[in-house]
Order: sequence, then structure tokens, then C-alpha cells
Amino acid sequence: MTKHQSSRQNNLHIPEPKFRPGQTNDFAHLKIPNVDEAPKPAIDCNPHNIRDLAYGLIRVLDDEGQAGGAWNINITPDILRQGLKDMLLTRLFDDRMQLLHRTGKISFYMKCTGEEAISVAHSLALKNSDMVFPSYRNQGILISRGYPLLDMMCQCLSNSRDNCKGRQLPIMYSWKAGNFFTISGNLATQFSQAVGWAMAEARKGGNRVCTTFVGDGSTAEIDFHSALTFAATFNPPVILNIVNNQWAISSNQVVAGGERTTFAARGIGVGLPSLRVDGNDFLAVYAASKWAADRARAGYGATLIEHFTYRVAPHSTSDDPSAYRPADEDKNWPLGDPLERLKTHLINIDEWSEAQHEQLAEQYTAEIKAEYKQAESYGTLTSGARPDVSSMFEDIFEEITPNRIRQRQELGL
Amino acid sequence: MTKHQSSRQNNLHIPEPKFRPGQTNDFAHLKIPNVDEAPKPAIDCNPHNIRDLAYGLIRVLDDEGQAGGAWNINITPDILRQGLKDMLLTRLFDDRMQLLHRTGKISFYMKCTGEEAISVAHSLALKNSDMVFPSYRNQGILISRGYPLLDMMCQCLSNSRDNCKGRQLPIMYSWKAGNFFTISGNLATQFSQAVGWAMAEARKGGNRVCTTFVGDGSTAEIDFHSALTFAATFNPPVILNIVNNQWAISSNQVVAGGERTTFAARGIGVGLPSLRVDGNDFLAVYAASKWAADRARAGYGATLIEHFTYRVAPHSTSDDPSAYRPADEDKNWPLGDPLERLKTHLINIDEWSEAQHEQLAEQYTAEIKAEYKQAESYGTLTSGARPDVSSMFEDIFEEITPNRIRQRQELGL
Amino acid sequence: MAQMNMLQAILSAQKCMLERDDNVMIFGQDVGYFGGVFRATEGLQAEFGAQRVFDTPISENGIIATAIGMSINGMRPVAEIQFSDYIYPAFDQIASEASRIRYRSGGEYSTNITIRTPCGGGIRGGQTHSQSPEGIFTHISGIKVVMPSNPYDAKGLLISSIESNDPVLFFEPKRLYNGPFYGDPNAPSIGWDTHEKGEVPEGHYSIPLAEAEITRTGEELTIITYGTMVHVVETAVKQTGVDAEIIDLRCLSPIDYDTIINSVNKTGRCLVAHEATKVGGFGAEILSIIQENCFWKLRAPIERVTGWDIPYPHAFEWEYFPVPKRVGKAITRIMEA
Amino acid sequence: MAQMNMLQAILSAQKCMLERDDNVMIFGQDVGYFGGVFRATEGLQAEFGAQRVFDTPISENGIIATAIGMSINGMRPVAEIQFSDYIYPAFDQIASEASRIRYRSGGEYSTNITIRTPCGGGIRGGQTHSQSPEGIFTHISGIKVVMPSNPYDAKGLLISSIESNDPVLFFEPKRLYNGPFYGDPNAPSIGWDTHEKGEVPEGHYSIPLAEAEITRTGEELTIITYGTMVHVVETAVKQTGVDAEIIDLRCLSPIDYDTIINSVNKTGRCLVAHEATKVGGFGAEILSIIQENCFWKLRAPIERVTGWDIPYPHAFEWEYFPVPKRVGKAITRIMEA
Ligand SMILES: Cc1ncc(C[n+]2csc(CCOP(=O)(O)OP(=O)(O)O)c2C)c(N)n1
Ligand SMILES: Cc1ncc(C[n+]2csc(CCOP(=O)(O)OP(=O)(O)O)c2C)c(N)n1
Ligand SMILES: [Mg+2]
Ligand SMILES: [Mg+2]
Repeated sequence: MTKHQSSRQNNLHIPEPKFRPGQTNDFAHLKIPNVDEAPKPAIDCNPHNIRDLAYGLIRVLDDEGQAGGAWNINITPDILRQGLKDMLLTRLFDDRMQLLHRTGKISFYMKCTGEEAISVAHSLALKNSDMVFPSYRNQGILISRGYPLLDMMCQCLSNSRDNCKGRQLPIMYSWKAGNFFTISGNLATQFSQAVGWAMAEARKGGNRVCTTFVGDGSTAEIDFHSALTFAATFNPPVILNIVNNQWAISSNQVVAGGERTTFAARGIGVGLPSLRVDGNDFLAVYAASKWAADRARAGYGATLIEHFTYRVAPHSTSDDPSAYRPADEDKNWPLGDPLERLKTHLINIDEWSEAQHEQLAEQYTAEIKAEYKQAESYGTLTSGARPDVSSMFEDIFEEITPNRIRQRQELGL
Repeated sequence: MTKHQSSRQNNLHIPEPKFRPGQTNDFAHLKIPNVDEAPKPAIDCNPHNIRDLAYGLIRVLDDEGQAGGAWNINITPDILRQGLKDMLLTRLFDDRMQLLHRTGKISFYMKCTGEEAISVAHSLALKNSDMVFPSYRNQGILISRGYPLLDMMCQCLSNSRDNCKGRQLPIMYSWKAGNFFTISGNLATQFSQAVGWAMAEARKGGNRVCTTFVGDGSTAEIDFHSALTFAATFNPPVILNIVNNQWAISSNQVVAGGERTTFAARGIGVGLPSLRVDGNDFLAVYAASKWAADRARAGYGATLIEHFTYRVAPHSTSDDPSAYRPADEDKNWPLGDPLERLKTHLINIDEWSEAQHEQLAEQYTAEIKAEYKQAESYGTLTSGARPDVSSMFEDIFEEITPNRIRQRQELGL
Repeated sequence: MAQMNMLQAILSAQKCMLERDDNVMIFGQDVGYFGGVFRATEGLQAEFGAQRVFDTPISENGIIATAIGMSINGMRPVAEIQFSDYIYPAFDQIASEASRIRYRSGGEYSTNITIRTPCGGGIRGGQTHSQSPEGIFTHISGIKVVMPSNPYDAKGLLISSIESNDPVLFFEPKRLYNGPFYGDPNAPSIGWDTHEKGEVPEGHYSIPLAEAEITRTGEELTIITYGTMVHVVETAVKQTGVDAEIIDLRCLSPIDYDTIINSVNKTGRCLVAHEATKVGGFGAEILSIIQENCFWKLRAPIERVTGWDIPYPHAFEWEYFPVPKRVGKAITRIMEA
Repeated sequence: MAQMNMLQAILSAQKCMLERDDNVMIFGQDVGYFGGVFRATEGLQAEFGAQRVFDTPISENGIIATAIGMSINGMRPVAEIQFSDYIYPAFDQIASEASRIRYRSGGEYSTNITIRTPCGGGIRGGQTHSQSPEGIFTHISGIKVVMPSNPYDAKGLLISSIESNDPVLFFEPKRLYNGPFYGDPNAPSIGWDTHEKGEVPEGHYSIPLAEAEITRTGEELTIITYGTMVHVVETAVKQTGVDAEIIDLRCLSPIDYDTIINSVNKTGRCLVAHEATKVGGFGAEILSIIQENCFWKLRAPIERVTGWDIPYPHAFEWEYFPVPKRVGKAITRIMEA
């Protein structure tokens, strides 16, 4: 993972992923530690004594789907099953929405395939009253917290029932009742805002935790630095999650500085406790998230977590990854599929079966279909009912201003 | 230097310096390592193996003024003497300019008292052909590189000989012939620009090095992050210097995150080799700077250096530090005065004497006085010759535009 | 009523809001223990504690971003940007976030942050301590832009800004902090005790945003201005002897259309004055509004007197500043047209 | 001459400059191996190598800052900002640095960076992939602002921008990348081969910055516009049958005063059209220039047809966009005034 440029040639170093289309990435360069390698410190530890955790990889599920190691906190089967269900629903929902885009029903979509464990396990490890400042790939949190699929679909359709009133691109959800902040199209801006939210919580003496997410590529943005700086200075109850899914559209994580060190190390730079977690291991993500949430709730402040994973899907429906990475790269990804791994584990411990899984998948598929039918009855971007056109002049300020009233009239509304 | 907040009270943590006006700061909390504690790695080392250097303190001169330890690279007495001279001239120049401000001759000034070793030793360790993207407290580099005092004074006076044509506040120097970039009033913007300069140098296969400076407080700015990110990704021949002088106007370095870890650790966050140096130790600064420059020139890329020092002077002529810090804090600063320390060392090794020192001080004082007399003959901000008023409409673009020609005419010029 | 200069009025507004609303939090560079480089928050930390009034790292971006986050958690943050010249690192959080949260969330979320920042020249601050960037922000839908010209308005408008549930950018013309400035840098400085608006109630009061004030009624010419230029224009009017109506906008966004349109419809002549550079400045918008709404009443071209289209040069501060003489010349041109 | 769409023309300009000047370097998010999300740098890395064409971290601030630094070391950087909606994190480096380096250093240093960035709506991009922020930048002294409306101009202006020793912000109306857009989203798309400006020389040529083009001569009304709206206005003119003179500004800063003033002095009527929001937009500056210079020739109020003062709403893209009908109504109003 770290490579030292030893060339004495005075040339500009341009980082490149090791493999491009036409080649095969066997990920032989990735050292995957065993589940028993990472120690689990107490939540009141001194962050300086746990720096190694930023350079290793916290894992609980081994390759056979057995749980072990210090981070195995014996999550109840109920929670594990819930996690599997939420991940499955997330994946099936994504698949369906992607399909709708192909058929022209929605204008845009972004899947989180392969990354479901991160959102779902994190969500279950926290309380629903905890605040989320999400990125655009956290649909798993919405689903795990029970945001109705119908609401998600209506947002994606920009129809008459879209709570964003047709103003946002699909998937830019906002769910205030669920403590889920309005998603921004501008990368990383939520990361620093989350720190402010947590500062207010600390000042109030409340015990809610704030969590926020950013991609590997987005760690380069200015708000990432503001978030870490303010988190280090004011140490509020915030969890700063980096989802390192190896890619940022066409740019490999080496372009974001991933060549030299881990993303978890960014936290070391400002003295924050920093964990690096197998993001495809539901049990590991859950344990790490819970550790961070417990710390925050107990008043020990901020934690940074790098979730190490792989973006299996294209960046978005506007993207075709075959132009920049090996076609089968995701197949060779050594950390596997988070759903499969959790399913295997649950079957191993006799808490789940292939049959149950199949049945649940069928049930979800039917549910999604039914919900979509209902969603379409509220219109789509191009047909049927739409949000009230005149509402587009509202919500600039609390009260509409004279120029906007005039413009609304000009439009004949 | 690192403190873990162990309070379980859910309150916003507001970092505060340990001592305020009326109290005495004995700096008992500072652990000052011995000169033999920091190892000196080879320039082609793997940055990951030298992380400890970011948490220690590279020192060469001990409290008795004896040189020792791995970083003692046996700098020639000639260079040491040159360093002492340049530091002395810098200090005397600062004192004189400060005085001029008191008498109302210049509108603003910023001293670097106590920090002279950083600019001067760094400057002497690099080549004059190396490029500097300075902060506003690097007058020592200008003086060490031989920028005429007359030019500096004329800039400070905004007079008819000011090469910035009266457009900039005093001390915002620009010296292209000396490879010294125009100083910006906007904090930290130069830090990321420097990385770009070095990227171009790498691309050209040149062997010049770029160096840049930022204060402890300014590490919080967005450009600090851009600089580190791009330096980590493209690894160009750049030296990223943080001058941790404990204060940022009235804010102690704890407000910039200095409570939790060192500023050198910021470099660890992105995997850069990072040194933490006794900034009041000329020999240590020189050795660390040379190590970084050698690395850069040999093609090993970027290095970060934290210079640990103390801002003895007020922030600027607009500032009165007695309002926010103990009056005698600088007297208790355990790393001493860089001039005194180097002088003692040179006297110890029989390369200098008190008498020589006194004589040189007198000579410089006279020189400064004479130069100032000449400078005033070119005018001051409020009297005598001024830059050409009509020139204020120029240099927006390479060629003046019609609206600005019209505005110049409107002004009757 | 008490005598206050503009700094005291601004301090008083913040104190008043800290007392009335426990959710008010005040922060920025050097605003805590020290009380701000202009002393606009002096004593507030001592009185209200460091949980509510504190120093931040030197990151304008982080200051605004965390302010937004705090507001989402129920606070009413008042953030200081030390000089408006240094607001640009926070530009994205202002333009893409604060201004759009209410809109993009369909009204679910909103932010109420107030950003205080000193602006304008006349204190020998050079090109990075003298800017008037208000025009840039007026082009952004979703942020209110306020600039008072005297202590009374400053306090009333700042209280309104803090109480507003919308984000507000509150510009403070620093040349007016200690006294009115009538445009002659060589005249002895005078204090706000010489000006009726230096009388400021100690308690709570507010001035609605988006209400301009006619500071002088007149029949021959309308002069629309704000900030420091309100006083400079007053001098020019005295010097030229024209019966001008002077409008102090106070709030640029939203703007008080009625007051300016009614006045120009009455006078038929108009001058717009601001300290900011001309091209693309807010003067262009004012001029356009009048042109669009008062065209048939206009008897002469509207003119703009502004800072030149260059940075504020340290040595040529008073050649740059739109001094009364320049305003007067424009008045004469308009009256003679 | 070759047939090119606007993307091909922009690619061709960059290729041409990479060939002619070894100091040209091209970089930005996804511009290297992949060739840009709009494919505007496709094949350049393969041809010129990764030392000259490469991907950067996702930091608009870092992209512009390092571009400036490279330029100080003799390079001629061409940086892409993926969408102009995302330029704000770089605002400080543009407004405080690129625009001021020449000035503040008394002319010792200067930067020649070119910033390419797609702008405008009409591709269902929602509020963060549709903005037209050019007006904000025209208020900043020291940065040139360019926006072409067709392939021929795009190439010639981009070459001039890269060759310029001043910093240039080069806006590319993304709705025009593949073909002219006449304002009807439901009409079948057509390519640039239907337009005479789709004929583009393969080699080097340049179009001076600050020269507007009269794309249609006329006697009754002057319409001043730029970017996508050039074609939309053309439709409205056809529909209304007015003998309008259409001016495509091409370069907003510096602006071509003579062309617009002469035209309005001739026609006595004027309409300004842009896609950006109205308040404080560049239209206000154009309108002000005309008001100040052509007052006595004006026979009707100048009007602005612009985007509404709101973010670009995803579902109401075409209600937001200044469609030909809105332009036509304004034309009629002006002609009937
Ligand atoms: C400020 C800003 N710059 C650029 C973009 C365009 N953009 C959208 S997603 C993306 C890649 C982000 O990659 P990463 O952070 O790794 O997240 P991932 O998509 O992998 O989850 C880019 C460049 C944007 N939305 N905002
Ligand atoms: C962007 C920006 N924000 C704020 C300021 C005002 N300011 C000037 S110096 C300074 C303190 C800087 O402290 P530090 O970085 O520690 O450097 P030092 O003065 O100690 O050398 C501040 C806040 C500025 N010049 N630019
Ligand atoms: Mg990614
Ligand atoms: Mg400092």
C-alpha cells in the first residue's frame, strides 16, 4: 500500500493504478491481515497509543465466514440478520433503480454495490437519533433507518411527491425526520458541517452523536481539512468516515494520495484516533462504528474511520468504468462481497439459510416493484404529475422576495 | 505537547493556552529532548520508517552551546559566521523598522524576533537559485540572499523607488531576481502554489528546489491541505516549512490543533517524511533544511519541516500581546534566543568574539541608518516622492483596458 | 439611549442576543479571549463563557462550515471573518451550501447563520484589508447582504440578522467604526457623538432587513448608496448645493425596490455610489433596476461613482477612494445633462 | 477546414497548443487517462504523455493553486474544473491570487493560467451541474472571462486564452458541446455540421479576446448576449420578425465597449440575455454601460431576459431556462414601448 519513489530521475511523479483495461488485477500487492492482528483498545485510550490501527485493517470475519479476533464483539444474530436484510434490500433497490435509468424513467442514478456493509452496519451500530451528514452513496443508511422506498423513488422521479420539490438530481435525498441531512452535489461540504453539528451537541451537553461520510477522492477537498482541523481542536462527538472504494470516477485512489499511506493516516496527522476497517466485513464495520460511537457518547470526542472497500458499480449512470479499469477487477477484489460474507457467516452459525435468503429476495423484489408502481402514480420527471411549478420560486429565503414574485408572475403563475 | 481530553462531561472542548496575562509560564510542560535523541536517516529512507522524527525535536546545539548528535553535520565556521551576521542584520533591521513605525514614518511592520535562525539557516542551506514562496516573516531570507536593505526600506515606505509601486502594505516584498515570490496578504496561498512550482521543476527535469513557509495558525487554511495533498501525490522537489511560533495573533497554537499532536505530524497524515526541529538552533535548522533540499534535489521529493520556536515580538505593529499572554513568556522560552545560542557556539569554538560582535552590530546599525537616509530621499508614504499615481491603473492585465484608461483620465491623469 | 460608536453598537447587538437567546454562539479568529482585532467582541467571552464565545482555527472555510452545522443542530451562530478580504476561502460554503440548503432540501432544512465581516478602505490597509466584495454575494440567490452606515442601524440590523432564519452576510464599513467619515482624510476625526445615529438604545430593537432609509429628502436628484459612502455623498451634496434625495440602502439583498423606484420617479435623475470596483459591482444592479422601472421619468443618464477597477492600492488610497469631489463632479454632470 | 463539434474544437485547440508550446500542461479531475468526463481532453495523455496531461486530486483549490505555481516556473497551464458549479473551492486562488499577482508584485510576477470549465444548463444536470457563474468573476479585476458560442470561436478563443499572459477563465456552455441549441428542448438534436461555425481549421488560429462579434446585423433593436443564448436569441428574432442586431460578446472581461455602444446608438433599443440569474448578473453591467453611454439614443427601456433568481431546478429546467418565447415577449415589449 505504501510505495516509495526511489527513482533519481527528475521527473514529475504521476501516480497510476497498476492495472488498466485489458490487464488483470490480481490484487497480489494487497496485504490482507488476519482477523487477530488488530488489537481493540479501550475507548478512553490515548489516541497516540493506537496509531498502528490506522495502518492495519480491522477484520472480524475470516475467509471462511468465521468471526474472530479482538474486534469480535458478539453482535446478536438479530442484528446480524437485520443487517443482511437491509443490505439485500439496498442492493435490490439499487439494481431496480439502475434499470429504470436504462429504460429512461429517471435521469440519473448512483449505486453503492459492494459498499452496502458500510452504510448498513454503521447505521445499526448507531442510534436512529444520531445525526448523519451523508455522501451520495449512503442509501444503505436511509434503508436501514426505515425511510420508505416510496419516498426515495419519488425523489428520484422528481415527481409531485418528491419532498425536494423537484429541485435536486435523483438520489440527493433529504430526510429530516430521520436525522439525515440534505445531500449536497458539492463534494465533502458535509464533512466539515458535521463537525459543527457535533460542536453544538457538545455545547448543549446532549448525547447524540454525529456521523459523516466522504469518498477517498473527496479527501482532497478543502472541507476535509476543515473537518479534521476543527475536530482535532474542539474534539466534538463526531465520526469521520472515509469510504475508500479505490475509485473516484476514473481516478484511482493513488491520485488522492493513496499511494504513500492509508487514508486513515489522515487522522493521525491531526492526532485523532483513527481506525482502518475491512469495509466489506459487516461485523468489523459494526464493531468499529460502535467503538467510535461509544467514545463519542462518553465524551472522548472524534474518531476517524477508513472503510476499505471496492466500488463494484460504475461511478454513476453517466459512467462506464471499462474505459479506465480492468473489466473483472471487482471479481478479483480480495475482500469479497459484503452480502455474501455476512450470509455465509449467518448460515455458518445456523441463523440463516439459502432458502430464507431466496425467499426474502423475492419478497423484496415484489415490494420494490409495488412501491415503484405507486411512485409512478405520482408522476415521473417526464410524464404525469409534477411538483407545483410555482414552488420553484420559494425556499430561497423563509419569505419570498418581490423580485421572485415578479418573476413567478412573468412566468404566468 | 499532546493532551488527551479524558473528561466525560459533555461539553464543547475549548482549547486554551495554559497561561494568560498576570500568570507566569515556566514551560515546565515542554519536554526538550537532548541533542543525541533524534537519529539522522539517509535521504533515500522510506518515510514510514522515520515517523518518530515528527514527534521528537531535532537539536544540535545543547544548552551550553556545544554541537552534537546525529544531526551535527559539521557546518563550516564560515557558514556559521555568515549565519550569525545575517541573523544580526535581520534583527537590527527589524528593530529599526519597528522604531520607524512608532515615529509614524511607516504604516505597518512585522518583526521576526526570535525566529531569525529559521529563515537564515534555511536560506544558507539552500542555493540562491532555489525558489522561495515566503510568508510575511521571512525577511531573514531576503537579507541572507542579499536583497538590498534599501529596496526593503523603499517597499516599506511605499515611495517612488518601491518595486511594488506603492500597491502593497509594508513588508509584502517581491524580489524576482532573488527567486523570492511576491508575498501575499492572504494566509497560506503560497504554500500550495509552491507545490505547483516544484511540479513544473520536476517535469522540466531541472534541479532547483522550491521552499515555502507557513505559520502554525495558518496550517488550518485550505491551501495547507492542498499543498500536502498535491505534494503527497506528485512528490515534487518542495520543502514545506511550518513555523510554529506558538502564536497566531492572539490565538495560541492549541487553537490550531497543537494540543493533540505536533504540526510535523500533519506530514505523517499524507505519508510525507516530516521533521520537527528546534527552530532556535541554527545548526539544527541548517541540517534539517539541507537534508530536505538534498532529498528533493536527488529526486526523492517533498519533505515537511516543523520549526519549533517562539514569536518574541508582537504579531505586528497593530498588536499588543500583553493583552493575551504573560508579559515575560518569551523570557522563559526554554529554547533560548537563536542569535545568542549561535554566538555562544561560535565563541566556544573560537570563531567569534564578543568584541567582533559588538563591532559588527555597530557597523550594521550605521549601515541601516545610512540606507534609511537614502531610502527617505525617495519619499515616504506621507511625504516626498511617491510612485507614479497613474501607474495604479496598470498591471491588472499585461495591457491596460479601455475602462481603466477612462478611469485614469477621469482622475485627471 | 446611550452614545455608542459603531463598534460599541455591534458589540451591544451581540451582547443583547447572547442574553436573549441561549442558542446564540459567537466565534471566529481572535474573537474569544482577546475580543477581536477590532474589539467587536470585547468582554463577551468573559461574560458569557467560552462555550458560547470562542476562538477558532484560522480557516474561514471551517468557520462557516461549522457554523452551518451548528445551526442545523439548533444554534444561532454569529461568525466573524476578520476582514472581508479573507472571506473567499469560505466562498463555497456560502454560495453552494448556506445559500442553498433551504432550497435543495425542499424547505426541510435551513440555516440561520450570520457572518459579520469588516469591509472597505480608508485605514491604510492596502489591497488585502480594504475590499468591498458585497457585489459578488448579491448575485447569489439565498444569502442576505446587509451593510449599515451608522451605529443605530448597525445594532438594529445586526439584531435582525441574527434573528433572521436565513443566512446573512453583515458587512461592517471599518472606516466608520469610530466615527462618521465625510470623505476628507485630512480632516480631524470626529466621533459618533456628533451624529444623531450615534444615539443607540441599550436594549433590544430591530430594523427590518430590506428597508432602505431616505437619509435626506430632496427633489432634484436621487443618490443611492450604502456604507461609508452615505456620509461622503452627504458632503458632496452639501458642496454642490443640489437638492438631492439620499437613499441609504442598508440591505442590498433583498433590495428595497419601492423606495428607490419611487424616489427616482420623483426626481428623474439618479446617481449611484459605492466604494467597490465598478465593473459588475452592485451599482450595476441598482442602475439596471432604475433603468427598467423609471425609464420614462429619467431626464439624464444615471451615473456610477465607484472605486476604480483595480485593487485598493496602499499608497494611493485616497486617489482610489470615491471622494466627495468625484461625487460632486458626477452630480454636476447629471444636473447639467 | 474540418467539421468539428464544440468538444472537438476545444480538444483541437489544446492539442494544437500542446504541439506548439512545450510549456503547455493540461490537468484536472479525470482529464488524464480517461480524457475528461465530457471527453474534452480525450487522447491527449496518450499522445503527449502523462508529464504533460494528467489527473489531479479532487481539489479545485489545489488545481488552481498548483497551476499558478507552475506558471511562475515557466509553464503555461490549462486546468479543467469539471463543472463550473465546482469552481468555488478555488475562489480564493482565483480572486486573491491569480488576479492580483501581477498587480501586487508591481509587474514582477504574473500568471498565465487558463481555466476551462463547462457551464450552463439544459442537460438535466440539476442545481449543481447547470450554473452560469460568470457574473461573479467579471467583478474581479485581473481575470479575463471568456465564453464562446460555437466551435470556430471556441477553438480560436481557447488558443488566445492559452497564449495570453493573463489568467483566463474559459466557460464552455455544455449544452452546445454537440450541436447548436435553438431553445426548444423537444426539437430533435442537430449537429454542428448544420452551422457555418462548425467549420474549423485544423491548425493554429486565434481570435482576439475582447472582440465581440455581430452575428446578425439589424436596425431595429440590439440584442447583447453570449454562450447558449446566442442561438436561443436567434430563434426569438426569427419568430418575432424584428430586424435585430445580435451581438455575441464572446469575451465578457474585458468587454468590447465599442461594438455594443455603436450598435445601440444605431438601433436605440436594446435587450440583454443570459442564462445566469438576474440580480447582480453580468447583464446588469451591460445594461449599465449602455445606459451610461447611449442614454440620449435610447427609445425604450433596456430589458434583461435571464435565468430566474433561484438555483437551476432539476424538474423545472425548461421553466427556468430563458426560452425563445420569453425572449420574444421582451422583444415585443421593447418594440412596442
Ligand atoms: C466540488 C466538486 N468537485 C467535483 C465534483 C464531481 N464529482 C462528483 S463525484 C466525483 C468523484 C468522487 O469520488 P470519491 O470521493 O472517491 O467518492 P465515490 O464516488 O467513490 O463514492 C467527482 C469528481 C463534485 N461533485 N463536486
Ligand atoms: C486568509 C486570511 N485570514 C486571516 C488573516 C489575518 N491574519 C493575518 S496574520 C494572522 C495570524 C497568522 O498566524 P500564524 O500562521 O501562526 O503566523 P505568524 O504570524 O505567527 O507568523 C491572521 C489571522 C489573513 N491575513 N488571511
Ligand atoms: Mg471513491
Ligand atoms: Mg504563529
